[in-house]
Amino acid sequence: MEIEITRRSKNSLILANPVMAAAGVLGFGDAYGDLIQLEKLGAFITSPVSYTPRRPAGGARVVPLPAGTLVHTGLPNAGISKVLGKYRTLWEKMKIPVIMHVVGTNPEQARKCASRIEAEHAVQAIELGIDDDATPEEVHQIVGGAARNTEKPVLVRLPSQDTVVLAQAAVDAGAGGLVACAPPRGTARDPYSGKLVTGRIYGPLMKPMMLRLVKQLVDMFPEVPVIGVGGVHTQQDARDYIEAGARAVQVDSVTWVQPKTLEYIARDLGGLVITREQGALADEWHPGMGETERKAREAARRKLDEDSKKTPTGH
Amino acid sequence: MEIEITRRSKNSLILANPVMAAAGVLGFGDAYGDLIQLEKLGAFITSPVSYTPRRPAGGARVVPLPAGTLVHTGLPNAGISKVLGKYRTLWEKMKIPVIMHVVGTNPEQARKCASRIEAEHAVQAIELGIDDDATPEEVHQIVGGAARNTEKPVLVRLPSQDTVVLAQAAVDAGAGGLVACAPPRGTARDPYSGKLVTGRIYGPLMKPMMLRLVKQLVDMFPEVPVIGVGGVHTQQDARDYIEAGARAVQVDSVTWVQPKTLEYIARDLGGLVITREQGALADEWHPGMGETERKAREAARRKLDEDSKKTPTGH
Amino acid sequence: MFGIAQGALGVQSYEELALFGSSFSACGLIRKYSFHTNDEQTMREYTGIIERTVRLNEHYQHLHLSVEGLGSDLKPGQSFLARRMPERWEPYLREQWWPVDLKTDEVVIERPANILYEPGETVSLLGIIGQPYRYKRTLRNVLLIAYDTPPSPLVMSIPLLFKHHVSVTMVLSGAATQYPTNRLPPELEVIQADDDLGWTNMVMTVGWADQVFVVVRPDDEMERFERVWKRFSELRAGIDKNYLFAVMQTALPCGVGACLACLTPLREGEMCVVCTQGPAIDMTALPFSS
Amino acid sequence: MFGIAQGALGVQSYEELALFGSSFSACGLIRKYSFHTNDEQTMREYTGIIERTVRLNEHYQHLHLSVEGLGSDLKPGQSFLARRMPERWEPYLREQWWPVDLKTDEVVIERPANILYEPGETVSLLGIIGQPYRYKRTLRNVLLIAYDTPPSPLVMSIPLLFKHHVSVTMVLSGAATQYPTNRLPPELEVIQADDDLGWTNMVMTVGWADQVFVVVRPDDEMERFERVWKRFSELRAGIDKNYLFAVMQTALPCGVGACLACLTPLREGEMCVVCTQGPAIDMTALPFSS
Ligand SMILES: Cc1cc2nc3c(=O)[nH]c(=O)nc-3n(C[C@H](O)[C@H](O)[C@H](O)COP(=O)(O)OP(=O)(O)OC[C@H]3O[C@@H](n4cnc5c(N)ncnc54)[C@H](O)[C@@H]3O)c2cc1C
Ligand SMILES: Cc1cc2nc3c(=O)[nH]c(=O)nc-3n(C[C@H](O)[C@H](O)[C@H](O)COP(=O)(O)OP(=O)(O)OC[C@H]3O[C@@H](n4cnc5c(N)ncnc54)[C@H](O)[C@@H]3O)c2cc1C
Ligand SMILES: Cc1cc2nc3c(=O)[nH]c(=O)nc-3n(C[C@H](O)[C@H](O)[C@H](O)COP(=O)(O)O)c2cc1C
Ligand SMILES: Cc1cc2nc3c(=O)[nH]c(=O)nc-3n(C[C@H](O)[C@H](O)[C@H](O)COP(=O)(O)O)c2cc1C
Ligand code: FES
Ligand code: FES
Repeated sequence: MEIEITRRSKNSLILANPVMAAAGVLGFGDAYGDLIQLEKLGAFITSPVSYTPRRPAGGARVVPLPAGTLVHTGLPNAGISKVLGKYRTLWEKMKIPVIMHVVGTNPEQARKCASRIEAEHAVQAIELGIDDDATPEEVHQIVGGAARNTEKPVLVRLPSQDTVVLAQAAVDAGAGGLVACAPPRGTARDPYSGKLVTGRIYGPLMKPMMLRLVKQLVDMFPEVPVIGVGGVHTQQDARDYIEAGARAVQVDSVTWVQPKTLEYIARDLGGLVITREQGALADEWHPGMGETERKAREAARRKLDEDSKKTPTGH
Repeated sequence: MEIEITRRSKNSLILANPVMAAAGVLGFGDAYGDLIQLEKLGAFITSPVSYTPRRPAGGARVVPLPAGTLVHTGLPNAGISKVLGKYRTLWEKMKIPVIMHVVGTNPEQARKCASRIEAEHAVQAIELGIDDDATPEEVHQIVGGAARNTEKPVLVRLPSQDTVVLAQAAVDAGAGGLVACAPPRGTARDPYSGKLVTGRIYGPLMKPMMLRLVKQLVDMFPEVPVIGVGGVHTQQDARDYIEAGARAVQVDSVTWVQPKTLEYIARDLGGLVITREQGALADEWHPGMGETERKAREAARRKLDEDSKKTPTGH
Repeated sequence: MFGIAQGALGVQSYEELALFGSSFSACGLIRKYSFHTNDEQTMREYTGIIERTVRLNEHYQHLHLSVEGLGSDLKPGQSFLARRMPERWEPYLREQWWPVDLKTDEVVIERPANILYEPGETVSLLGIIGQPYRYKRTLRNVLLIAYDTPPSPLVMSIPLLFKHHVSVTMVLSGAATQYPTNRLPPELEVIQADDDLGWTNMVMTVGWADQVFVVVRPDDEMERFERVWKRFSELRAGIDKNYLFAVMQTALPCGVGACLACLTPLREGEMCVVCTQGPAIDMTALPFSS
Repeated sequence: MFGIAQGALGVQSYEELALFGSSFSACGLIRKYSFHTNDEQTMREYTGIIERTVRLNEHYQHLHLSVEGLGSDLKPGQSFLARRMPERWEPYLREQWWPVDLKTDEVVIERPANILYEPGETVSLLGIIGQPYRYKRTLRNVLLIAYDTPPSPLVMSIPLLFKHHVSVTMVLSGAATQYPTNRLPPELEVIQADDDLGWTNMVMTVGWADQVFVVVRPDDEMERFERVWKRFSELRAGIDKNYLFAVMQTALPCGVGACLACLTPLREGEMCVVCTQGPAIDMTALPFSS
């Protein structure tokens, strides 16, 4: 499988699998250890990195929601130099392309990060995260600045507000691909502290909105690869994005909830045909995987059998 | 309680309660019968009405989602004349203001509907529903056309995309108030037919997004009343909108799921202090209400007691 | 034993519909263009307590619910929109629960076996949803067909029909053959059809029936009903009104005629609000292309 | 009886931390600015089966989970991120489950009594989360404090401490007084404090303790820990390092150090990843205003 996820160029990025985790989901690459085998994914996208260090946001940063969650981190990171110093070796050893997610709130910083990445063998592409309140002019400036300072492809992750308008600006400024969309921002009341918290919303209900936007972008920019992201929780969700015309898919918060889901999705969209029942995936894919499902099924069956013994059969 | 939900004018709309149901939730006023006492609400908003009749959308129109649902009706209605003919008497007898929701996709039809409503004693205000793909110019034309043809206040219900830009156009064109927002559009796969269906997304996860937008609008247009709508499922959700600066709140899909929730919220925000446990609401408010909750509690208690007898107490 | 009120046959008979309008009305008691018939019965929220769960086979179970205040007003064709307590938002909308047996203040509901319900659990029931099936006064033979879906919406009518000396045949096709028929009255003739709604003696069964009620898998109801319609058209010279009924299982967000998501277009610009006027629609009124 | 591996006291002793960095490290084994310590132990997904549920009182219950492959590696301070099966999205994120007792391949979890768990249910457990509490080698007296929250994160340490002849006092304040202490070892001294963390003989209890571990209601952890800090500052001339520990119950979306939502700033620009380096943080490192 060869999937070109950026516009044709000498550095265009070609993946062997259309599935990756969204920026911030896997950290900088060592967090999940053996729980997720990164080389099964199409690419590794780093947590957001800025030119200068950023501290975490204060106060409550996680609010539980019905079938979802609000998370606000403040994009803490040590700054691009420190991050590269610490993780370069790990990334060089990775068997899949590394895409660095760069916080795209400041043209100057984005430009400097691009120059820095241009010189880094460990990183193959940039994903620029665009601020929700950015204007088309700002997007043009930020994306253009980054694109002019590196020959590596610059993917642009769009906010879910004004997506189409901002996509036009990004494409005009040289975006190598579009990532649609960042989780929408929202405000929710933290049930513990009673305070209103602003952050990003994650959950399966995000998918229908994002799927519709992806379709719009694909129709509008037939020549620009679009990566779909938002609310992917199952293989079918991922396939829906592909069917809508996305070249690839990013999986986000379900990875936190059920880490192995990410691998299941990658395996499925990577073209591995499921020939046996789900429990059998374990052996083919990742030792230990499928355990829980198999046991859950066994337990459920045991329980049903016991229940049927308990319940009277007479009418 | 007196809440002015439209800009100050000789016809400005003053409600006794800040809670209503969103357009389409209660139908044309007779659907819920005794299940919901409409006079406890601030106003009654009709299902969407167009100048000419509209047929329902074809195919699957309801897709279940995790903690939510997608609904696509196609805004079926018999056309404003027939609707008025059928429901005028019912609306005249209502003890609360009637706001007619007018499909605002066509300037000509919106203008004609406004003229028609101007002459109707049964209807006190218009809520214009703006299409998701409308441009600011279109919004200006549609809202302006309607506002010039009636002295009754014209509320404008904004889509959740490009909300701020479209709000500016609506305000400039004479909107008497803003309703934020219409449920976002999305695309989801119908699990029964396997087909992709486009429609509107309802569910509690919509609230954080809409709450944030309401706050933005309130800050931007301090002189224009804003009505908050989206994902209200509890009294606290409604209060959050008020705290964000909304003058009033519309409750939507939870009404279908649990009709009495609408009354609970109206009661709560209407200033009635809860002095006893929830089950006691029944008597004060609506005969029969609270039954289910009380029984649920009793059953749960009974169950726990039984369980504790069953489970061994030794360690 | 059924506690169905007298008059379910007869009083609600189909012929009476003519009283309500000059035009042919296929769906409930509506006249042309009149959306509403909710005045018929008051919609209520009932509290059900699951007293017993009985597993029928690996696919189906029965929930025995005690429902205070329900009385015995429920008739075949009618259902509830149910919501389990305590409040969870998944599933979000209420589910349509089909009763298969009724005693005073107790109702038996048919549900998939893979959902865990617990005795003692409380359920909120919005109802009563829909109109009773309307039988011909002269009814002698009824055919019930379940096509790739459990026959649950039809089951409650069986003992009632036998009580009125109507003979009943049930045809199960496709996935419906998983249905445990051993619990149905022994007088019932059960035909296991092939997957495409064919069975031996089809011409005879169809010819002999005075009325036919059909449920199909709700994945693409209209297409499936059209397939049924075509099958019947091949077998009979012409299909009369008041003979072949589509029992609709359209998704019902509100169940009371408010949201209009269940509005179904009929022939000649007519409309049917499935939740208040369904579930049974005369197939001659459905806008099939053929 | 506890099956905790030898070395939980001693090998993991706090003094050893100096080996890992020149600067003072308050949180896990980190050096300044180094985010990660996940190499310490492999994160796994375990399958737990609820074998038994025991209701302690109207507020609390114990779940007895058999967990294959868990062995006896779990130490006081460590926990799981749990998710009940089958898959539902409410609650969406995994919940932090605190073990209060451990045998080989069986673990006892403390949960609120108002959630229904069923014997036979399967639970997915992501773990092991966090670092064990680090006790002083010279430990004689330990004070455990639960302030408006159940003491669950502290309970597992009690028998272990007694086994090492450390005497243990537990202070329950506010909502924590609902906790059923009758199941705790009889040697444990339990003090029911007032709602604002006051009790008689406070000066003595605090002075006598060699180490103190505090859990607070997670509504506003930092403010509450600061209140505890102030109380202790009033009672002691100065608070030394390695004496007073905040046991954090920060929300943990991923539990493995990936999402950085649990990153907590310390003094002097240091950071603590609560999921991998917590739950215990030396309060002298917390950036209180006072
Ligand atoms: C843990 C994590 C998980 C992620 N998961 C996903 C995912 O699942 N899917 C996906 O598509 N993307 C994901 N990303 C990328 C992500 O969605 C956004 O780029 C990022 O999360 C922005 O939202 P925020 O609320 O976290 O940060 P925010 O802090 O809200 O965003 C930054 C903005 O806040 C202000 N700000 C806050 N703190 C500071 C500070 N210390 N210094 C300066 N300015 C500050 C700035 O003005 C800036 O504009 C993730 C990122 C992280 C860190
Ligand atoms: C049942 C119902 C419930 C509602 N609930 C809420 C609510 O909870 N909260 C709230 O804020 N608002 C509510 N509204 C208002 C509502 O959200 C929107 O105004 C409306 O639902 C638009 O979305 P739709 O998917 O239903 O219709 P759509 O059909 O998607 O919208 C109309 C568009 O579709 C096309 N179209 C489709 N069918 C036809 C046709 N027959 N003739 C011509 N054009 C057609 C037109 O091009 C038009 O632009 C509700 C409306 C209804 C009818
Ligand atoms: C949120 C945050 C995370 C950090 N993470 C790391 C890290 O992983 N590795 C590292 O070497 N430094 C890390 N640092 C340290 C910064 O690089 C530190 O602030 C910088 O070295 C000090 O220089 P300054 O004077 O520019 O702030 C982090 C800082 C912050 C604020
Ligand atoms: C979705 C829909 C709903 C309708 N509901 C009503 C109604 O409630 N009452 C009514 O009198 N007519 C109703 N009508 C009928 C229309 O008014 C009908 O189409 C019109 O009278 C015929 O005139 P026309 O030639 O303009 O279509 C409805 C029509 C449609 C398409
Ligand atoms: S289900 Fe809402 S109108 Fe029928
Ligand atoms: S919970 Fe995700 S980093 Fe700690």
